[in-house]
Amino acid sequence: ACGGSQAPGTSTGPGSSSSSSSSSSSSSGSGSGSGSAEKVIKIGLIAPLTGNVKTFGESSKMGFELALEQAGYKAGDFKVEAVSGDDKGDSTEGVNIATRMITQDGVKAIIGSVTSGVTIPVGIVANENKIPMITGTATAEGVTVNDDGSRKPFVFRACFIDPFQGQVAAKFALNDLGVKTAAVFYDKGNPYTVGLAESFRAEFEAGGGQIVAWESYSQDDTDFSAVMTNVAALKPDMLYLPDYYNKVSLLAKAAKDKGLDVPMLGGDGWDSTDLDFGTLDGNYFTAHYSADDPSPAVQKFVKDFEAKYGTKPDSFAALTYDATNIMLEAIRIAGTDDTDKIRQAIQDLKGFQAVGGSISFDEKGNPIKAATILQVKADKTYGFVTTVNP
Amino acid sequence: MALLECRKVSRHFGGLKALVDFELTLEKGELVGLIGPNGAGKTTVFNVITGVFPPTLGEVVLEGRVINDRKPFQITQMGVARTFQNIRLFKEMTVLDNVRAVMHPRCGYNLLDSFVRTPRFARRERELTEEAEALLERMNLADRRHEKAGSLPYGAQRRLEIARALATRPKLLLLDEPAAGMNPSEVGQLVELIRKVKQEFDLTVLLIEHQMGLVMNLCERLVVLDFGQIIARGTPAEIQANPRVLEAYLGKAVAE
Amino acid sequence: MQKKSILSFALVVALYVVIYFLRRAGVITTYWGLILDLALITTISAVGLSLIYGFAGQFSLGHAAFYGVGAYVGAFITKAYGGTPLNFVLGLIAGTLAAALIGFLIGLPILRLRSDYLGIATLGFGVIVKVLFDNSDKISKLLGGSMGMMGIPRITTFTWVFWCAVLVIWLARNLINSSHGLACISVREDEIAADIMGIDTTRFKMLAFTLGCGMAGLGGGLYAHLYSFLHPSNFFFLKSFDVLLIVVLGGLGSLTGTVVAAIGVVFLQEILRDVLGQQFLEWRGVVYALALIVLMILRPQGLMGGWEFSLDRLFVRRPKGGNARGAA
Amino acid sequence: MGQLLEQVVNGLQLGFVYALIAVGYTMVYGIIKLINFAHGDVIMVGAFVTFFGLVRGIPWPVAILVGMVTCALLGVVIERLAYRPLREKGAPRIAALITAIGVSLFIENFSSLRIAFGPDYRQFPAMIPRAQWNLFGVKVSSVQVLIIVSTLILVAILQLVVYRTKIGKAMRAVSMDMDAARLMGINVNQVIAFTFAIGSALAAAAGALLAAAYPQIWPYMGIMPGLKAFTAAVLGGIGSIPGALLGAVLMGQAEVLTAAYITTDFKDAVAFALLILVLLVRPAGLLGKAGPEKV
Amino acid sequence: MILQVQDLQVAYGNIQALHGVSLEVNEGEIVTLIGANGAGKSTTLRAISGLNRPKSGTIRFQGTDITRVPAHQIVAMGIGHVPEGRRVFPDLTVRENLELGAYIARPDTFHKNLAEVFERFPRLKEREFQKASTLSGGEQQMLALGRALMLQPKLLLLDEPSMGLAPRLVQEIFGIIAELNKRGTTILLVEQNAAMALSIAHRAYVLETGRVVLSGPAAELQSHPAVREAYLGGSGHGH
Ligand SMILES: Nc1ncnc2c1ncn2[C@@H]1O[C@H](COP(=O)(O)OP(=O)(O)OP(=O)(O)O)[C@@H](O)[C@H]1O
Ligand SMILES: Nc1ncnc2c1ncn2[C@@H]1O[C@H](COP(=O)(O)OP(=O)(O)OP(=O)(O)O)[C@@H](O)[C@H]1O
Ligand SMILES: CC(C)C[C@H](N)C(=O)O
Ligand SMILES: [Mg+2]
Ligand SMILES: [Mg+2]
Repeated sequence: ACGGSQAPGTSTGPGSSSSSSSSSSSSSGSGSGSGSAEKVIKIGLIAPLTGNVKTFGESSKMGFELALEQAGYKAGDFKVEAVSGDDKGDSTEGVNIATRMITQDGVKAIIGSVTSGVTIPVGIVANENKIPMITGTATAEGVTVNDDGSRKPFVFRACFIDPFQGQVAAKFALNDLGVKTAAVFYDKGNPYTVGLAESFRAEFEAGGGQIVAWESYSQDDTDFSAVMTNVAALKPDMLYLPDYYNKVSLLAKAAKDKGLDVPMLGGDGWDSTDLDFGTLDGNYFTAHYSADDPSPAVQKFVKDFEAKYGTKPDSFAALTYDATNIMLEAIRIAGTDDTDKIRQAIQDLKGFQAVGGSISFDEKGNPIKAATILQVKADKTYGFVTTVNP
Repeated sequence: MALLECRKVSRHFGGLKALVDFELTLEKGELVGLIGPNGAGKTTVFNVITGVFPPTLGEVVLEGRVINDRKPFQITQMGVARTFQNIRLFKEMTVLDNVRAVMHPRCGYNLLDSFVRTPRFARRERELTEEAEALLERMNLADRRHEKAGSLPYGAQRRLEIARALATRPKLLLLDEPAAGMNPSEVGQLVELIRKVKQEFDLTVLLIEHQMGLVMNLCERLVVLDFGQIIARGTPAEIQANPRVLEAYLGKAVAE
Repeated sequence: MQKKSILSFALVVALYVVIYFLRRAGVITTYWGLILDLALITTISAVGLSLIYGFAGQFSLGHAAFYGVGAYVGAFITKAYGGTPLNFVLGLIAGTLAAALIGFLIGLPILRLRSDYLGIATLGFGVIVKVLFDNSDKISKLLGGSMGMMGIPRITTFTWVFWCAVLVIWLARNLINSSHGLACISVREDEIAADIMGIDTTRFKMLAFTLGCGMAGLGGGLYAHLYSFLHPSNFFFLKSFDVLLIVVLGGLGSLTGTVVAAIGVVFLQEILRDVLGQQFLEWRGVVYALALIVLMILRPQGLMGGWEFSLDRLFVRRPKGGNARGAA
Repeated sequence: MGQLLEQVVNGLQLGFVYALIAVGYTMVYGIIKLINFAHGDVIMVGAFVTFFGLVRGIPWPVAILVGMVTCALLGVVIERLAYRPLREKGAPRIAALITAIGVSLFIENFSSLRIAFGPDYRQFPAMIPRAQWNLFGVKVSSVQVLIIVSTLILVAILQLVVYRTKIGKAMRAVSMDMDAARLMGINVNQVIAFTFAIGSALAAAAGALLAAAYPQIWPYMGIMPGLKAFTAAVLGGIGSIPGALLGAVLMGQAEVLTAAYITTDFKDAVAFALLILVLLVRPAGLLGKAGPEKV
Repeated sequence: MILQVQDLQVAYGNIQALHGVSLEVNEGEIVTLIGANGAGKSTTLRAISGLNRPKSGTIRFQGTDITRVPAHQIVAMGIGHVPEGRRVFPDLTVRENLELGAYIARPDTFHKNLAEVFERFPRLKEREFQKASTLSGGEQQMLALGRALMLQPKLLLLDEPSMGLAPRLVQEIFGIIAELNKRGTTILLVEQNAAMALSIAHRAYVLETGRVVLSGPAAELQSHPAVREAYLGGSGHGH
């Protein structure tokens, strides 16, 4: 009916907008082999740099910048220009900034965003505009696939998809901790924790365990006294707390307050210097890597990160660091800024050595990589327990 | 049939009996004054008649119909209009809009007409505006019609309250201290105005006032309240001579 | 009269054509075009609140909930039955009606409350609605619950947004400039006096509230089909404040002000990205907040006061002087 | 039964934290009819200041006191810079409300900057040794006792200040009629500043207790408790201190009992539904006096 | 001279209410300010007591310039103001209202002053612990007066003390004013009831649209034809 003008990205092809608006002189011509050092490619970071999840965004940005710095702002023949954009943790702003980067700033690759709620719509925009995108941390299934199960070919992620971690945790609980009953707490507004919780339950029950409490809460909750009182009465053998360090710390304290002194198990969200190490001393979580891992990728990352920022990296930083490196590598392999070729290069990566282990991508854009199990120590370190392959 | 009848109307506030067995019959065309000391229950009478709150006991009857449980706007639409002791204009609206707003119940078009601006809408709007302007002209407010009501001087605000009341096309007009805060010469003008308006609009008027000059001049008969009870009725002359009224209300020297 | 209307209409069409071609030609980039669309959608919703609060004086802090209802209902229809233009229109209408109906049903009991009490009650209603959105997957998997709703067809275009905004503004203007509108305003000014002067205050509060909520619903429907993803957090109670501050910033009782402020606030957030650059990006929220405070202190009556842009009478009518009393 | 009582105690813990926030809200509202949306953020600042004190090894009562003094100053500064100019211009009430929203956004965003508190979630150290007692079969923790006792003491002091002191009488006078209060020789600005100071100091104490109960702080931590506490104040009848206490306790019970016996998902919905129902029956809250307006 | 107002200009937003008002009050006098509605009488009083900030002009009280002094300090200097519409604190008791009247007084004088007020207004004593909002109009007016007297002001500004009162109370209030003055309080009285006001005042000013148009001894003005015509209801004007 009404032939309106462009919705975000519908009519702007990959090359067309940048050739008119981007300042880059070499934006077209895929393998034209002209001056080698002159070619510039812009990579955008989308993250919550303001708003109430700013802390996650900041960590991600650290990982992003460290990766670029280590690469000397180069990807193969390309000079890399970084653009960062703030999504405030809000999906509307995420779409706005993504549209801006793609159609106005001439960004050819996107790293981000951080939370699934923002990354899903950002991924849609990137995919429609044929701009490859890798998120470090958005774990929801819907990030890389549509509702109908079809793939968004341009969207990838560097983190586990949720189910894997849950399975690993469940197996660990049954086999290594030897527990029979578990209570599960999850944030029903956060696809990440839902995913982990559900896969844990499936695996745990399949292995003969019993879930005695299945409790949800929402992102704004800080008072868990009521549920913990109920759960304590059920006397579970363990708690599964697949949320980020902030919530987990509160949950763990509330549990101890109610006399629930049982093993706790969690996911990669625990990996942060702000975790309540004292309360969680001795408990376990599934992680992407262990800082003790002698692999050069890990050692380089941990050392450089501490040198640059003076703090230990958390999982947000590590994953976004990996995402950025994967993108840089793909650009190098593609040797062009033809976004479709870059996308293909990511998809075809085999055994890329990242902090999170050796990475390849499955047909849904999710990394196939191993999980590590770590134990929390009161002295703010983690003890390596084991590695589990998919 | 009387226009208005209050039959043994009482109103209590908690333990306070603000009005007790109040009886009043107003015939069409009368101009009656309601006087009494502060807190005697005069404004309460108005509030009960206009439905601000229902009487605790008794009945208010308008043209033969009991209106105890009607809402204020329904009673007004049945033909009772009033002014307020503490002026209650629509302050941020213009003088003209104050009058136009209360004409709404007889605007004669529906929402759809106003959305799509039908010819009927245009015609009625024009007619209503003309009517409102004529009314303002009548009340000496025409030249201020585009000013905000709140910025008018006090006296003009009192006149606007009367204009607004008239715009509802009342049969019965209730005036609560219309001359409060006016000086004697303004009061004189007000007396004339009330007389003329009553004539022109064929009104019955019940008014509350403390300025005896106005009351004695204007009213055909008076009802005197004290502590919620009627202590006297009669012509101005009778009331002025009533020792009980002198004692409770007027004091030694009756207003000059 | 007639001639003026035709002239206004011609101007609006001209505006549309100009923007349309500027966008086609790329002078207005895709990005700024998107922001413009968002600004107009925000305008639609804000005009709704302007009717409710600016004109009828009913303090509502639950506007985002109605916006959300429109968004979810509209999105559900196109997602479930396919994103055809017909379904889109049906979705918009259904979203609008649903928001209006819910507004009507909730308004019936709570519009009896006054000022801040009403505000808190509507805010509470907004919180309840968000809880429902969070659990909407229990009604239909398509709605996504707290995971968010994906896969909404992207159908909203500038043309849709523009003409819906024009329609809404036109309806609001016509309402305000009628006896019905005057009755609404009189309720804002003094509800008791209006009642005693023969105005059925309940009816007009309901009218403004229902219409205003419907407009929020329309805006929500357009939003859903522009951004193609919905999440309950988009309709968190703080989002209601965003609309409220637009209405106040524009000047209560001024449609012009509402429109200007809606567009201004949306653009300000984006322009700050340019102004602050990469380095000071994280100051965006700080600067925005400061701008808000300073603006309010400098212009407590709002940008436009009670002033209204009008073609018919190009003279400036500025009825607001100093306001009568302090904050007491 | 024991478990129900324990849940009730959980609810009291939550309710009493709300109460302390709510009285601050209600005081400011009572005097200038402003919903001071920045109040929740003052809570956050109070919690952070206390936190910095605690990690530097300052004894907890002193740390809280420092937080209270800091926030009292903050409250006065906010009042002076953001609200007083509006009052002196005779601005409409809503302008102050929007400014309050602006102030709230400002504090949140500014605090999130690295040069201020930073955006991180921080673990709040335990102020008092964790202990648990069995009172008539109900488990009660030391933190719960701390919260309930300190709230009761602070609210009692406040009630005394408002109803038994000269400045309290001045506060009530200002709340009823600012101009008339001026004519009594009351320095209205000073009284309002004092009110903000007290309200903000209480907010700081509430922030510290909130953090003691739910030991984590971050720049946006004040939003939800602030909103809930204001709602509690409305529920109890805004402007009334006992009302705020009552409303807060009810709100805490509504949330906790819903979470315990229905589902956590609906605890906010139930709490706000309760509010709406109460307002429909008592439009000015439980202890608020509406009184038909005199015409 | 206790009070001297010179060329006072006051505006509310864009509306200028006073266009240069000058007036003087001598120690021990009753001076009355009369004028039509909206002439600016209340505005003048509000400017004197510091409630409204003048655009220009000066106000001197006992020789001190108080033009820009905040209201609460002006009260402390000895100017009491009974505002238009009484403005008692509705939710406070009669006694609390009176206590607030003595807010800045020396505590040791409180009981003496309270006793004096109760002596002058026995009705207030009867209603000492009743909320002010439950008083009748006349009682509220007495309370407003009593509240202002708690400070023993040197100059008392009275804004339409007779408004809305029953005739009997009007007489009573005027009696009180005259008596206060006899006991030494200087009074600046604004009244609509010009006849009454002129009958107790020493001197008078007539205000029209923000300007002083006439002034002189009260007795003189009482017989001034313009005043008779405009403010005393003439004698037999027939419209
Ligand atoms: N809504 C109400 N709630 C409680 N008491 C009320 C209410 N309305 C009036 N009253 C009380 O009822 C009594 C009569 O009041 P009313 O206003 O009718 O007096 P009035 O005769 O109009 O006095 P005035 O001449 O001073 O206006 C007073 O004691 C008043 O305080
Ligand atoms: N708060 C206000 N805002 C705007 N204009 C005002 C305000 N107060 C008074 N005015 C205007 O200032 C002028 C003088 O008012 P003022 O109240 O001083 O008159 P007055 O002589 O006391 O009249 P009255 O006899 O009605 O009390 C009037 O035109 C009035 O409309
Ligand atoms: C910051 C976290 C809440 C991000 C989470 N992994 C997500 O997918 O949303
Ligand atoms: Mg009365
Ligand atoms: Mg006056």
